[in-house]
Formats: sequence, C-alpha cells, structure tokens
Amino acid sequence: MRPFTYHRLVSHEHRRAILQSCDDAKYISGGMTLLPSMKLGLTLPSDLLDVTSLPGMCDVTIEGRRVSIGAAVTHARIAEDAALRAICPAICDLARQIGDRHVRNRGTIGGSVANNDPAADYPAALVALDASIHTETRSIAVADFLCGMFETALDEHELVTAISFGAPDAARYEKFPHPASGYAMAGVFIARTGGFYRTGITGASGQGAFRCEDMERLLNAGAPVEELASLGFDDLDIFEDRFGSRAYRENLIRVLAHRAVVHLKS
Amino acid sequence: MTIAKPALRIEDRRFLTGQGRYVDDIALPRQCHAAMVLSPHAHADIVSIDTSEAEAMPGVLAVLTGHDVAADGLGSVPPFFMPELWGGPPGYATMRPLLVMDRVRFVGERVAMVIAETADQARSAADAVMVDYAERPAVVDAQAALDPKAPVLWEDCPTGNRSVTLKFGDAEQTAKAFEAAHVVVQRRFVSGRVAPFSLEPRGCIGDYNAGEDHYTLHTSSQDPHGFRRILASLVLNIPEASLRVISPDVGGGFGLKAHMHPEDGLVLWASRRVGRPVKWIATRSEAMQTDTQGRGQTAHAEMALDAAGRILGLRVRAYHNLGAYFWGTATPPLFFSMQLLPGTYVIPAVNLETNAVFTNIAPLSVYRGAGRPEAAFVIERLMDEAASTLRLDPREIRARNYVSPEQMPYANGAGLTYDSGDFPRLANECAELADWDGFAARRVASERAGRLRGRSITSYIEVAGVMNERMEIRFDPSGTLTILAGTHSHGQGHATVFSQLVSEWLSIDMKDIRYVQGDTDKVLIGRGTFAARSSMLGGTALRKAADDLILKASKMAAVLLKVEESDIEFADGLFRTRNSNQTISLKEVARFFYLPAGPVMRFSLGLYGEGTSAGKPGAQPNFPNGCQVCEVEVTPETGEIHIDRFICVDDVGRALNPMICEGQIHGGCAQGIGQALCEEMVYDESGQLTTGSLMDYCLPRAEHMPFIQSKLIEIPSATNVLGVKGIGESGTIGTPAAIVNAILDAVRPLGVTDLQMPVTAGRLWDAIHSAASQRDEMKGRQS
Amino acid sequence: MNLEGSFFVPRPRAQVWALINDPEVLRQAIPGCQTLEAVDDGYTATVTVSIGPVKAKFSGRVQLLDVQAPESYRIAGEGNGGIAGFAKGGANVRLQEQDDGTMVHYAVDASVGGKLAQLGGRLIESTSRKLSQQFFDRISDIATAA
Amino acid sequence: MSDIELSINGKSVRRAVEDHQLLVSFLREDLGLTGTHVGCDTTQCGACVVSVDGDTVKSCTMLAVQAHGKAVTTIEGVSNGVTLHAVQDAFHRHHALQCGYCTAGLVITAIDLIEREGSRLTRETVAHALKGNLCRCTGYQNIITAILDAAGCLSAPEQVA
Repeated sequence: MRPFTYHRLVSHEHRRAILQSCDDAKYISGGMTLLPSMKLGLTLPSDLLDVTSLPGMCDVTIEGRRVSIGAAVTHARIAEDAALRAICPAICDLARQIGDRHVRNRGTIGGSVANNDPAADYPAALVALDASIHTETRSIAVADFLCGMFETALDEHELVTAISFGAPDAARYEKFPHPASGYAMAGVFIARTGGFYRTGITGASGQGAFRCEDMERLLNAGAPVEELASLGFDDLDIFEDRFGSRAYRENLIRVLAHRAVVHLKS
Repeated sequence: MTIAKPALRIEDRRFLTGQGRYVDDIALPRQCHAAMVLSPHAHADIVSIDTSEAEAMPGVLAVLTGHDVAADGLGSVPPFFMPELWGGPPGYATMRPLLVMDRVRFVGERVAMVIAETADQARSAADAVMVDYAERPAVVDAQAALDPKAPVLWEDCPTGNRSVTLKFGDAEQTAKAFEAAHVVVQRRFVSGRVAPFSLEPRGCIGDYNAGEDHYTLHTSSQDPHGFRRILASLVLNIPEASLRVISPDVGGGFGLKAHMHPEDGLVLWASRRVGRPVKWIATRSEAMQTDTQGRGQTAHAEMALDAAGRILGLRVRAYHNLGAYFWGTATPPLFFSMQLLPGTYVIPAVNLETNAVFTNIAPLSVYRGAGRPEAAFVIERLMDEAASTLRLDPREIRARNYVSPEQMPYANGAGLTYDSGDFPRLANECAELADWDGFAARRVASERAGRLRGRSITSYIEVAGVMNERMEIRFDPSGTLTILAGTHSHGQGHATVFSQLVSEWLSIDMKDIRYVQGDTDKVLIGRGTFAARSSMLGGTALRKAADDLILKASKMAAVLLKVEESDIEFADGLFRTRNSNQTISLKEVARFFYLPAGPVMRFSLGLYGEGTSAGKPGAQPNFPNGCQVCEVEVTPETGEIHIDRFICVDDVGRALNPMICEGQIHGGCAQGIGQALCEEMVYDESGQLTTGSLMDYCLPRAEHMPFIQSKLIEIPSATNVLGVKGIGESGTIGTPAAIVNAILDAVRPLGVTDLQMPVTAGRLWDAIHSAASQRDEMKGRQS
Repeated sequence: MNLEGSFFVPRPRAQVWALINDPEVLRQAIPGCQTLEAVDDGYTATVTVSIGPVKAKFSGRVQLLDVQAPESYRIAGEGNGGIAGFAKGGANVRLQEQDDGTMVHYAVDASVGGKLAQLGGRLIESTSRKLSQQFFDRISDIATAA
Repeated sequence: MSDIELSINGKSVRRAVEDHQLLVSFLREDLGLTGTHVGCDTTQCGACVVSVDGDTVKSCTMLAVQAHGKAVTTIEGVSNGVTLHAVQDAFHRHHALQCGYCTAGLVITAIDLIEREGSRLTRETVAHALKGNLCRCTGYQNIITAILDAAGCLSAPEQVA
C-alpha cells in the first residue's frame, strides 16, 4: 500500500480540524471496500480518518418503534443484536447474509450505505423501510439519498453518522448471492406496516436499489402471490453478466419476492 | 505393519501450529523486493519504455527491462518439451524471453521489473514505469485464430497460428464404422480455461553469492531439479552446480508450479545485478493474469453406434487454446485429452485430432488432470447422449461397452495400453453404494418438493506415472534414517507415505525416519511431483533404494555374524543366519558403517541405499480408473443446483494410505465440481481478462461441496512392483462429466438437451427458460 | 460492454448534426470531461471517472471517424488512466430524418484494461453503461433544449 | 508512523508502525509470526484470518494501527506448543489439511465457530460458516468433519463412514 496518514477521530471538531489539513482525505470505518481498492493502488488517499471512535457511531438505540443504528455498527453486531432482533428481525437476517463472518466482523452499515454499491444488501432494506440517513448536520430520506450506482446525496466529506427507520410490523429479506463475489445477484426486502407493503430491491439494477411500486400495488391489493410472476421490469436498467442474464435477474426478483411474501404470510 | 494403514500425517504438526515455511516466510538478510510491470494490452508493440520516474522513486534500486535482459545475455525459454518428443509431429515452439523487449502477446506479460527496498515501494515504482504501446488487433478464440484473416502471433510459424496438429487412430476405418452406424450422436464440448489457483501464490527469492559465483533460488515449485536445469542451462548459462534450488513448503501446485516461470530467472539475475537477495511474491491479481491455466479445449465429437448401443466408432476434432506461447508442459494435455478419449470402452475405430493454436491469452500448461478430464467429459457426455437417443439406461449402455478384465492388457486404439482394471465391477459397486435402484422414489420425492432430480453414472480412466525417479535412504550413526526424495510433496503427504513404506520394509519406527525433499543440494536428482506419479515412480525407486541398502547391510551383517553372505536373511529388521539363531539388527549393522575402524574398512563409509525407477517395467504408466454416481437436485425456478449424492469408487491398485488416498479424491472432485459449476477464466474480445479476481472467478467453497462417499478398490497394477495406481488426479477426471450428465438428466424432461460448463444457476435457468419458450412456440405452430 | 439505444429530438437533422459535432457540446456531454481541445485529427481530452471508491483521471483523445455528414459518424475515444489502466470505446451514431425531428441511434462498445479491469466485471460493466447512457442523455437534453 | 500497543498471543507488544502497514504484514514481517498467510488481495480467501478481541478478522484488510489496544490471537498462540488445541488435533486426526497454506485461517475460524455455536453445529451450518475461507486441496469435507468432531457434533454414522 501507498503511504498515508491515519487519524483516529475522537470528535466532530477533531474531524473538521483534520479535514482542513488534508489534501485527499477518506473516511474509514470497516474498510472492507476501501482497503482492497487501496491495495490495488486504485485509491490513493493522503489521509485516512477512522470514524469508528466518534461518539454515538457504535450505538444501537430503540425508542418505541423507532430504530437508530450508528454508522460504525458492524454487520455482525446487527445480525446478533437481541433488541434489534426483537423489533425487526429482517434487518438482522439481512446483515447475516452479507459477505462472510470475518467481513461481517469489520464491515459497517454506515460504510456500506455511504458507498451505495448497487449490489449491496442494506440499500434494499433502507428503501423498503423508508429509512433516514443521518449526518452531523441533517437527515436525508432514503429516496433522496440514493442517487444511482455508488452515488449518494452526501456532500464531499459529509459523514453518515446513523441510519434510522420505523420498525415495520413484519419484514423479510430474500437474497440470491453472486456465486463468486457473494454480493446480491438480486435481493428483495419487503416490509409491511399497518397493512401496507413497501419494497426494496438491490443487486438487479446497475443503477442501485429501487422500490418496486407495481409489486407494492399487487401486495396492497391483496393479490395472490402467484400474481407476482406477472411483474415486468422493462423500464428498468436490469444488469446482466456471465452469471445471470437480464431475464434471469428479472426472474430472481419475482422468485425472491414470492419467497419473501410467502414467509411474511406464514 | 504400516503400509495400507490410514497413518496420520507426520507433516501436519508444523502446518497446524503455524510453523510451515513457505517461500514468503523466508526472509534473507539484506533482501530487497521485486515487482513486475505487466502489459495491460493483449497484443501490442512496445514503442518505448521510460523508467526515469520509477528510478527516482524512494527505495528503488533498479529498474530492468528486456533490453537489460538481452544485454546480459540471458536466454529465452522454450517449452519443457514439444509433442515430437512423445512421438508426435514437429510443431512450432516459441522462445519466451524473461522480459519482453519488442512485442507483448497477452495481458500480463512481463515488460519490466523494479527492485526496491520494500515490496510496496517496488509496486509503486512499477506503476510509474511508462510504457508506450502500439496496439495490434488481438485474437482470443482458438478456432477464430485459424481464420486466415486473424491476427498472427508468430510470423515465422509456417502454419499461421497453428503450432501443431496431433492425430490418433485410423481415419479410413472410422469412416467405415460411421457408414455402418445405426445411430450417430454428436456434440460440441467446451472445457474452458481454468486457473490452477494454488492458495499460495507463486513466489521466489534469488540470492547470488558473488564470493562463490553461486546462485540460490528459493521458489514455490513442484520440481526443483527441473527448474534448476532450465534456469542454469538455458537462462543463466551456468553449470548446474552453480545453482541451488530450494523448494520449501509449497502451498499447493496443481500443475501451476510444475515448470519455471519468468520470475524465477528474473530474481536470480536481479540479485546478481543489485548484489542482494531479491524476493518476489505474486499478488493474487497478478497471479490471475500471469499464471498458466489449464484445459482450454473445444472438441467437436461424434460417436457411431449400432442398434444395440454398442460403439462402432469415435471421431473427434479438437482445438486447444495454447495462449501466446507454447510454454511449460503444454504437451501432456494435448496428448492425454486425445489418447484417453476411448475411456473405459471398447471402440473398434477412432479418428482423433487436436490442433494447438496460438492466441492472445495467458499460456496453457498442465492443471490437475491435464487432458484426462477433457477426454472423460467428451466420451462420458457422448455415452449419455447415446443412451438418451437409444432410450437405454445410462448404466446399461456402459455395461454393453466396457473393456472387460479378460481383455487386459488392452490397447485402446489411441496409443495407450491399459494394464489392468475391472470397469464393470467398479460400476456395479458404485451403483450399489449409491442405491441406484432407489432413485425413482427419490425422484418422486424431489418432484413433490418442487425440484428436479437427475443422476449420472460415469466411468473414467486416467494415465499416471510419467518419466523416471530417484530415491535415497541414508542411515546415520545413531540408527535413524533419512529419506531423500526426488519427488516433491506439496500437500500429498509424501513424508508420511514414504515413511510408512520404509518403516515396514526396514522395520524402523516411523519416528526414527526423517524426510527430506525439495533441495537440489541435498537430493541428487529427482523429477518432482505432478501427473499422479509419485507413489508409483517414487515408491518403486524407494523400494529399490531399500533393497540396495539391505544388500549392502547384509554384507556387513555376514562379516559381523561371521557367516557367508549367502547364509544371511533379512526380515523384521533383523539379519539372521539361515542355519543358526544368530541375529543382528539393521540399526546395529548400520552403526558399524560409521565406525572409524573395524569391519567398515572393507566397505564404503556410511550406509545408504539408492534406487531409481526407470526402464521397463518402471517407465510404463499405470491406469487409475473409477466410477462415480452423482445425483443432483435442480430448483427450476432459480436454476440452483444441489449435489445430493456423490459416490466415488476408485481402483487405486493398492492403497498405501487409504486416508490420504481419499483426501486426494476429495480435493480432485472439488476441482472437478469447480470446473463443472463455476470456474472459468474468461477473456473479452480484446484479450482483457474479465475474471481477474475472486469477485469474478468463482472458486468452490465449502457450501458448493457434496458429501463424497468414497470407496477404494485394489486391483494391483501390473506395471510396478508396488502395484499402485496414481491417485493424485483421479477425482478431477470424471467429475465434470458426472455433474453435467446428472444435471442434464434432471432437466432433459424440460427439453434441455445440452449445457456448457460452467453450469451456473443462471446459465441453467436460461437453458430451461429457452427450452420452455421453444416448446411454447412449437405448440403455437401446431395449434 | 455493448449498449444500443435511440432517442428522438424535435429538431431538424442538420441542426442535430451540427450539435453533435460541436466540441463544446461534446465536452458537456462526456461524463467527467474537464477539458476538450481540438488538435489535428480530433481532440485531446481529460476525463475523471469514479467507480465506487476508485477515482481515475484519464487523458486521451477523442476522434470522429467515418464521418458521413449529416447522417452518421463514429465517435471514438481512448484514454490512459495511469496506474488505473486504460479505457477505450466508441459509439456509432446515426441520425435518421423524421417528419417532426430526428431520431438518433447509437451503438456503444467499450473496454477497459489494466488494474481497472481487475475491479470486477460487475463494476466495469455497469459503470461503462452508466457513462455511455449519461453521454447520450445529455446530448438528448442539449439537443432538445437548443 | 504511529505507536501502537497491543497484546499478541497473550504478550504485550509495543511498536512503531507505518500508518499504511497492514496487520498481516505487521504480524509476519515485524513480529516474525509467519503462520498467518496471504492468499488473495480482495479479502476473500481467509488465509490471513486472526482473532482480534475475540472476533475473527481478515488481517489483510485491517491496518496495524487499527489493532492498537486490542488482543490479537494468531495460529502461533492457539496451543501451548506442546499439546495441540482440540481443533488442531481434530484437523490432524481427520486429515483436514493437505498443503497447509489455508490451515491457520481455518483453525482460527473453527475455534471461534465452536465457541459461538458449540453443540448446535451441523454439516450445513459449518459449510455455510466457512464461506470466508478457501481451501483448494481438501474439498472441505474433512475440514467440516474435523470441526464437527472438535465441537462434539459428529454423528455416529459419519464416524463409521
């Protein structure tokens, strides 16, 4: 790796002060995406700002049905957090399907969300849960936050501090992992709150996670699950590669949605 | 007795406790580090190389290019051997320089080398070497490269991009067989390029000692003596005595490390240039681009059968994608993929041909199985196609065609003579273990759960044991002994198995046996380990070494027991006189060989035995063979494939250590499963590797693997004194066919008639989906 | 990477043709394009591209080839991203006259080499598609607004 | 450079490290603990897995400075040097290693897995848990068997087979 200076941030004042003095600073949380690209020499920051010690970044708080997860909370912690499981098991199940156990021990929700990889798992949940993404200065609705593959509404050096959402009555995440990378070939998150369904789909589109309103209409209308098979995605930029054609990924969305709904109704 | 016991491995402890010593674990005093500058283009002329920025970077000691290689007179490297040496026609052999000076021919070709204080500094500086390329059009597909309009890689090759064509069998007789056929089945089969992917990437340390004008190379190698020969005589132009090659613990080879790579020569040369040891360790990304790959064959095959399902003839035209160079041991896969095409069956007429073609991708070489899995895939897929066409049970059609034990030795028409084997018996045992008859009920149960069940029965045969070998056994004065092996274990457990043999033959406790390999200064000569050769050739040589040692010791024993040598017998570690009860142990006799005076004065100092396996019958290969039954479940809505049952019955000749034999089978099967279901190195049209990391190249993980039920059958080989048959490659050979045939059996009812590897879930779903669309279309037309 | 598409512009063909030959329009349309300067046989350009955590700055050239005014050309580009590797590609563009405007058809091909290629097909493929799509979307916007 | 203080295999270590130094290189090159290996550069093979504060991590994707104040266990610290750890012993008895390169990461992973999941492990759950550890030699079968045995979860029929 190329030389850089490492800073362990202890406060937001500290963060701002350090940022002033850096040419090309990058935040590091779990580093599961950043460090491999730095090892390849494809990302060459002058300074790495470790955000995991900033206050509140590792907190999981639940107030009523409102859930807030600090940005530096690891996937493993989310997968295992008993309070979280009690109120929204689907987010725990989602976290358990990310990468592998070692990656889950380092990788964080904030890092994943800020990166907005079009095949990452959390964005599906964020969309379906209508989550808010918090920074030091503002909170951003997920619909405004995700701006296409790897793009977010974050300003330069604006740091995600937490993710919050209202716990649904029921939710389910179904994922079909890419055989090589383990990222989602398709991942479907379906949440039900007050009898209404909301969906989030990741992996299938090159442009990132999206909400499928056609699917929601079917579900909200109480259509039989078999009707999910009629869903079309012609207007979307569905991704294809050696491991899955466009038709295959579209099919995966339907199959995974079917599985999720069957689970929700069981 | 230790032979045939599942003795636990004596080498395990150091690996389990982190005390293994692989090349990168070695740090020589004052060592510095090398990094390579790789070509990003598949085909281009090098216009200029500007090293000035790199040279000025921190820690950089030298930046070397092909011009420096040429100026220092380093030799280019030909293939290890060409088909001509195995009785084939002459072909076009390439000479590969250590660093390319004028023209790159694949992505990843080395164009410069940076030496720096640290590996990070070397890599940073390598990124700063500016190479100006003039791109040429590239060709990546072997058949496309034979088009007269295709870009040519080697202008002085008289046959365009074709290096050589190998032919086997009798064209005329085969044509007649096809004329007489009741049915002909034909298919195109692709065994794509796959990466050997040893978990330990390649690496080496060159250490030149100016005071002695002597070189030492630590390298991750399967064949240190082979490396030494090429590096000394062809690259450095020095006597072999001036180069010591040490191959320490090696983290997997699979054929990748059977032959030297450019870096092995480069670090030695660089060490001389900079006056310090130079270490180079491949990054995984680098390894993916630069390492040799296996398979790379497309075969157009057709089989003629009579009405009863007996094979009349086999015709195959194949194309091997050599990549940019005829490099390393690319010859064996060309031969074996053809010569084993008849498989375990009687085929009266064969007409087989393969064309080895240059393209702008990484060079082809051996990978576990080397040609045998390609052959097994073609013949076993054809057998199932024939069975399907003739509406015969796949087991039945095979039974009608097996070479019977009574026909052994059997000449297969493609130049190989099988010495032994009982293919029908193996098939029956395998089917029984797999509960063949219970399949129908399982299929129904699967259907109830919404899944499709399919099965296959696959017979395979492989040819194992090439070249010659040497082993040595040395006693020391304390009565312990050392095996000096010419073979090279990198996971196969030789320390254990060879110790088992010697322990039994000489009645020496396993703990008193030390095992040494992989150092050209310690081991006189050897051939290393690949092609499932070590048990037979190493074992035979070891037996001779033991006999040699016993013979020498019995002369001493005769003197010590004061009898004629002819009155001495050796058994259970004791020399005994025939006519009296006098005994003396081998250990005690050995001690006398080290005394400064006494009877030893009549003999040479020290007790050791040496043995080689060479000449008939030692150089005859053996023919490991086996049968696999595979059952899969397919989830039609997603194309997911679950291997539910995988039974292997293997004829190993004689199982020296059944535990290790089974371990080899498991590993081989995993690689076969990888190729069948997920592994493939893919290049785009411009020659860029699109599977350059584990993000795209899918290596089998624990979740992909079935529980393999394995049974070893011992039908001793007639070609070696131990009766063994090589087990190192067996698992890889039949497995791809076993998996694909089982999947096809599951989805054939849906109208899917063919599948190419790797059969990923997506590819299978597409096949199911398009078969369904076609069916709907047909229905539409009819109605 | 291959991408095909078409869009409609409510402008006469000659006007669209002029736009897609205007260096300033090209500069605005090429995603991440910082400079575009005319040279003898085309343009030199600098372009910054981000792929996830990776940001690469390419310098290279843009050429207009097989020009059949006012109907079709091939716009081809290649750029060297230094450590990151290189990218090259092009688009065959065809303008089809219609009663009330012009139909623009395009077929894009692109490839990436060097370290970038090791990022994984997933990222390369979707990034190339995204950038190509952005280019034509912007051309469409500019042409429609003109 | 940063000063770090951490516990390695129970011993306190204090060093100055380059900020860009990876934990795996610190372990291997600075401390000579070469039992931890590097097999890839994309955080996927698991040859470099060590335990940090009781969690398994890939030491190729963690900076040495990030290990400041933490307790690291490598393969060298798994047993006392005389008697093998039960997991190491099970790997030995079940022939769960061949070339040995991936073994350190697998043993560390297995110990963690057994501590967390204990007697609930099955062949499927172990296979799933090994997603982050690649082995090219064994086909994983004996590795899974060894882990089940060390966890006391090996069913009787399998022991016979």
